[in-house]
Amino acid sequence: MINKILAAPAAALADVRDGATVMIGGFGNAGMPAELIDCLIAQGAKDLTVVNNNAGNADSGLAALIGAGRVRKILCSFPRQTDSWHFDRLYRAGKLELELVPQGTLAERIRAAGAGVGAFFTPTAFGTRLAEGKETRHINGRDYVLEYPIYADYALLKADRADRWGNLTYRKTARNFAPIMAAAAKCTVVQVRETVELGQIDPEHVVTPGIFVNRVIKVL
Amino acid sequence: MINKILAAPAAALADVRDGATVMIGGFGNAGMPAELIDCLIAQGAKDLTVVNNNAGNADSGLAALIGAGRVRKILCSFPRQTDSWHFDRLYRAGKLELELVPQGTLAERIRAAGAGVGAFFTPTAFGTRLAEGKETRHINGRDYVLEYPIYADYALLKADRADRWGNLTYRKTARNFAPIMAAAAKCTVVQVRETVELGQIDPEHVVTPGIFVNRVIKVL
Amino acid sequence: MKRLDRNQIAARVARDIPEGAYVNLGIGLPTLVASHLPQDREVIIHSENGILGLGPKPAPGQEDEDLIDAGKAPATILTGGAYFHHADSFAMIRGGHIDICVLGAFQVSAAGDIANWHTGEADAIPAVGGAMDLAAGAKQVFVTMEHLTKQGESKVVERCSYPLTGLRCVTRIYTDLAVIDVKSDGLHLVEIVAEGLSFDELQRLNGVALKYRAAA
Amino acid sequence: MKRLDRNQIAARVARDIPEGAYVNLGIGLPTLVASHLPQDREVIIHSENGILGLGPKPAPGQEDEDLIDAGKAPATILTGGAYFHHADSFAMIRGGHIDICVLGAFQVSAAGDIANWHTGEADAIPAVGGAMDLAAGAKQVFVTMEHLTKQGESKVVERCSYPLTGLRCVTRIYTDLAVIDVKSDGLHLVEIVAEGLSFDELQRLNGVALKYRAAA
Repeated sequence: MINKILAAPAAALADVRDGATVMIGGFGNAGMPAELIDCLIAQGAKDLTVVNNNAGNADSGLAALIGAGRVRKILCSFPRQTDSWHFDRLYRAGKLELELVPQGTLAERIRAAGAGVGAFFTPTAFGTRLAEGKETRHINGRDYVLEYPIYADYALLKADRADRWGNLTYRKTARNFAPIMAAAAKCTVVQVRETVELGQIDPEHVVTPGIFVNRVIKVL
Repeated sequence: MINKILAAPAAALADVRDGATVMIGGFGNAGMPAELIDCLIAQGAKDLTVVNNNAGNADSGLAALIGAGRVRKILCSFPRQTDSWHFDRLYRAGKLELELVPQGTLAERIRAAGAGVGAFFTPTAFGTRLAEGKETRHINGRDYVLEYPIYADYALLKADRADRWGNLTYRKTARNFAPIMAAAAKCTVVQVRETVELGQIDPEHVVTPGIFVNRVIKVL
Repeated sequence: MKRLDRNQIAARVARDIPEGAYVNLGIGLPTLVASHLPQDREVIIHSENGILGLGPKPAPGQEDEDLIDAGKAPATILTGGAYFHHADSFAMIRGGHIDICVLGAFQVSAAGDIANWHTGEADAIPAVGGAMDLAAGAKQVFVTMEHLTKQGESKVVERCSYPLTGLRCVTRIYTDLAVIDVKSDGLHLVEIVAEGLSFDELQRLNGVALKYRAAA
Repeated sequence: MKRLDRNQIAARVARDIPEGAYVNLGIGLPTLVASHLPQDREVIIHSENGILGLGPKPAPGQEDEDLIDAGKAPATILTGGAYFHHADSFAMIRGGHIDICVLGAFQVSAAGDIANWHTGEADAIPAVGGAMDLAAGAKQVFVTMEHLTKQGESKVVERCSYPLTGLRCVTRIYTDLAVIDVKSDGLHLVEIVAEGLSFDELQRLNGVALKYRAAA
């Protein structure tokens, strides 16, 4: 019997190795998998490359992971916030590499990884500093920049409900990057508010099918 | 007040011009917008380019449109079926141009049009006859073919429920190409089984948001 | 001369947003536009983080941490709204489905280039968010800004000196002094909005040449 | 020599599909694999037209025109299944999320090339469906076919003479005579399945050289 629901949260991330690329869901705090990030901090992996829209807020979650010195590089669209002091400090000290990616390009690059697209031409950022050095092309009257997929070893996500096959639903704007990150990572680990019996999620309402999910943890 | 629900089906397609590109939803008969196709036949536009997974079955729907000689070119993945005689006859007579596209490439090209992607590299069909003459590239250890978006003037779709903002849900595998075609066409026309009050579709369960829908017709 | 305040600029923008439009409002002044839309006009607001039909701020105590807007402030959703993921959300933007986006800016050029994401200072931590996607993707890009810097220099310029967000994308500029259309042949004054400001004085302040055809 | 029949080939494939696998079954013989999976083994079948958790054929009278499989036959969905649209469905395929796909073929080459979509006849109306996507995208591509043509020629060949569906993608071949792995150094016999067939005779029929290491 397939059962992706794990009993012990620690087991969910035991195999994360130093140098891994980890996608972390969430837009600000909505959809941020706080408990899984705490697990990752406790687990100890370092030299991580993190993919998230932001670079952490205040002292918990992603900010705590960054503050603990575990992150070598971050790919995000909006690192600078009023309470991104851990990021700011390490970035200014040259201890944290930043790859700044426009938000839609970030989303599409993640989607491309999960969808088997090798590269794509996007109009976003053409002619700007963020396209410097990138291949461009004029297609059908418009200028485009070539962008590549972002693959990950792990995706750490927060969803609302899951069944034992790993089918997921989300709550409101906590959905954000989770469905595309689930598909882009080799191992997708999800914390959920509620686990339900198979069949409790209507097949029409599944947002992330279990094919993209490896491990589920219920967080109380 | 926004109200995309039209009273008279004929009005839904009155402005289709000769030479238009028309996407038609459906995979076989599931999701095939039979009544809208009948409207299009009655409306009279010709020299159409049609995008559908197939090339019509038996004598109704898309097959009838083809049989009536209205289609100049068809983009599809699987034209040949036991009952595709209208297509077969016109194709063999040299009166119907065929662009054969692998099913996943067809879907991704339609998706690219709606998503503002100028072109993309796909591994599908590399080294085969269907990639002849196309640009290829070796990326990260793998070979890819460059493919371009398929844009349309109209999308004719069948959905299950719609509200006056054009939010849509589908039934089972009748969903197929409809959500991506809705986004790829300049004017998306949808026939539905049921129209409902705004708010009757849970925001979590909307499959095609109304932003992609222009006109809705209830078909009894 | 009496300049418009931020709410008056937002109200002036709101006047130009038609019934049924799909609109994305940037953070700051653009966000104010929502509260100036007429009650009887249905406009559907898109939020990059996955909402169509963004509603007003929630009442105190009604906040939901899973329901926020693109500025990460507590939000609501209107009846008829929809949730979706980030790739779908930016497909809407990049694919040209947003009728109007309203952005703030440091500078706008006569060609419609916009600079709004980076001051160009060497030690600044850069952050771009969805600005470049909106600039490149929306059918119309409206810019709201004060017309002049604190030093009195025009933010409407021949060429932007700040790093660009997007090229040739701005269609209309709303400032505390004027409303200006960006067209292929240059800048066209639509309306002077500051009371007591003459065309000649606006032209002097604006720097870049303004075309103007008085209503017949 | 007693060759396997179609159901026996399907049953042999089914043995190799592990619990929890995500599997796509092509039209024809591959479809038969589903009915040979052990009842106690959960395998999730993907259908290109937007199903994960494809179930058995519906009982007569229970057909639903909105619920069909990739072969357009009436279908059912298992408890725990999901529906999705075509771009998402082929993202699963192209993105390497399908563990195993089972395809029929006209020919398979020693390098793992597969030809299964076109006879190469000049006047044939071509049709490809999802075959090229599956060949390019699935983690493992299993091929089922009769080993020999009606003329007695091997369908396992040095180089395919029919138009290709995909290059270097087949991982295992199941025929009425044998199970053969395709590896970087050539073809490896896994098992002779036809009763009374010797390795030497199989080698002669197969044409292309087969490696074989008997179990220790």
